[in-house]
Amino acid sequence: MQDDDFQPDVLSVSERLAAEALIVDVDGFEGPLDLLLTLGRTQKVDLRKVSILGLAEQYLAFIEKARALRLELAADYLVMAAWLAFLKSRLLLPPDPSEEGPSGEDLAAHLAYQLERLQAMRDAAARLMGRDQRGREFFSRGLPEDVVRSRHVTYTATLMDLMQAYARIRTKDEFRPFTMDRNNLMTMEEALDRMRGLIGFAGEWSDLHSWLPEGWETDPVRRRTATAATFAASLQLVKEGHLELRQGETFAPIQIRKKP
Amino acid sequence: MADTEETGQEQSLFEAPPMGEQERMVEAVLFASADPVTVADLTARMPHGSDPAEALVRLRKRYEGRGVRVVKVGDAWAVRTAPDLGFLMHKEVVETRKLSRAAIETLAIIAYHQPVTRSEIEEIRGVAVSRGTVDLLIELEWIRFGRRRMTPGRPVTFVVTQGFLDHFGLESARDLPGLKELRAAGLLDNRRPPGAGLGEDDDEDIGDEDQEDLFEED
Amino acid sequence: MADTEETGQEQSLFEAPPMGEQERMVEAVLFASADPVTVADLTARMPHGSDPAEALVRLRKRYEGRGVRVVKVGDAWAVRTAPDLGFLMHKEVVETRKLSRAAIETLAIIAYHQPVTRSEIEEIRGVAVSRGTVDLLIELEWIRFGRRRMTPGRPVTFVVTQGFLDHFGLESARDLPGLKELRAAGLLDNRRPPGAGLGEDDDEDIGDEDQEDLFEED
Repeated sequence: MQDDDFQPDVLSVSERLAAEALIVDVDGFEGPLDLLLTLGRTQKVDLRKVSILGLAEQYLAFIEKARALRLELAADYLVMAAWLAFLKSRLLLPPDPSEEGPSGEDLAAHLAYQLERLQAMRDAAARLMGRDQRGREFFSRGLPEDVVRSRHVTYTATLMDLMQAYARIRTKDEFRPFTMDRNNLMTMEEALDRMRGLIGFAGEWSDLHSWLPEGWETDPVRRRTATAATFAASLQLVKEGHLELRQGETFAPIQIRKKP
Repeated sequence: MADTEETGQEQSLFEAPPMGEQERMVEAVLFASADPVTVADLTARMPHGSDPAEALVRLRKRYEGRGVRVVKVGDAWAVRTAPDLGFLMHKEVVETRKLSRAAIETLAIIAYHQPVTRSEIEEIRGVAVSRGTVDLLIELEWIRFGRRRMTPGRPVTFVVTQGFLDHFGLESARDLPGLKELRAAGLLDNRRPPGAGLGEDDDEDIGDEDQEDLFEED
Repeated sequence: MADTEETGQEQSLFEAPPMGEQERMVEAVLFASADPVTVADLTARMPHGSDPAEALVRLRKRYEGRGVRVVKVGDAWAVRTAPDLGFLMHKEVVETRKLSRAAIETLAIIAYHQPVTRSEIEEIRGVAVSRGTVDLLIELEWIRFGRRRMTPGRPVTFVVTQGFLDHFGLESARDLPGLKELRAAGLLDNRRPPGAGLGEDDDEDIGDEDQEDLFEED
């Protein structure tokens, strides 16, 4: 950009043009970090020595201008602006010993690190893409020799095929009525609905097991789930004051009756 | 690149590249071409003043007795495996077919849910699993029988094999990405029936316009 | 009984082919294949007792300075044309769509930081990894899923593939340009923002360990 330092207050013509170019370019930035990196480069120093305070001011000035020009800014730009304003105040004010958390210097150092790391990765990416590439600078055998045809058949599938197949099945699943899996499962809600309808007939003490729904008493899996659901439902009904529950001793049969 | 370009252009004004260099060029072109290459084609590609016919004679001599040879095919030239080594190519020659949808789905369910019984696979897929599908996957050595399930009937279970992990470049079946990750990677078609319930995926509303960003026009 | 005995003897008595012959075999197999071939694959295809690793060393030397070269790609080997002759090959160049900046940066971050999670990539780039970027890189077979990170949520990680190494002419991920300098400068550390939760530090440790695995082994 230009040689002298970026000064948000007194702008030369060229500086103002540069700043406007930046602002017009706002869509070209990949988020606040990218913008900060670009601003950092205008300071014309090694990224390690970049002035984070100066950078924060440049960024805030940028945001102000963008707002003045009524440019739509994504939320993360505003979040960054708020954070940089906070950082700026921390860097300017003497440290408050009673305050918790990392110091302004720590935060600034980390931001500088992030910028340097992003720049390093961009340079690395450029170097990578600048390498000789297969199919561009060097080539593999143009006519691989898959000689002798044997009737041997193999099947192939890629990891993508596999994952897509699984995703396909699972998305289908998401729309399936959940109860289809529950042939052998009774929920407490189901038992409760059933008990509420039957409760009027429970004038005398009767064994809880006699309250299991028909068809659920023989199969062990179904009996277990029905027993648990019915028991839980009767506890709920006791809590609601509709039912009484008793048991002679540990492991003795549990009996219920309608609360008189 | 810059070097050769310079060499190429400069040479064309003055003299052809040295024969050794021409030999290298012919060697590279014959190797990379999908079809046999004629002398005329070589002349057109190589720097002005080159003598590909002579380079071919030398290259052919150089490859005498080697594992590959420079051979004439009609009026063109190509690199071919030495005939006595044809037996080495045997392994390369297998007909590959894509796995059927039923097979890949069954395989995916086994990979994600192993150990899993046949009836569990059927429950997840919603259709019966044919015998041939399981047989094929076993024959490919991608699945094998696991321990029997300790439930009535003691059904056998299926698990994936080391061969499966090798084929799909996985360290372990647990490294397979979950649903959320599949969705995040864009592998999951998000089209839903209208009015379908809200799932765990509502955070993934990154628009499709991002896709456009992937390629720049050049 | 006598038969098996004989087979056993035959195996041990049968001498491996002379090294010159083994070199021819390796040459033939590498030339025939478009993709890199592993030493294990060579061993399986060559006669019992062969030493393809040694044959490869010799073959590589033989092709030094020629129009094609024997190159190492991860734990496999391939024949590739010399890069300085690329100018002869415009006929072979397949025009590929230009990758976006986002895709290129994501690829570089995965290569230099592998194994790396999606959220780490986002931390470095400062923006969300768009859907489709990862998808595209997987489709190009330049990246794949690596081991899950042993941190809460067990996020999947991404690593680069042999196809990536092949495409960019790298012997291994350790040969990435500038890797040592970047590491020495601390730019490949998984440094967390100051004041970040303690739990994240474990993450860092494991990440580094994995990275050692990937880069240091020989």
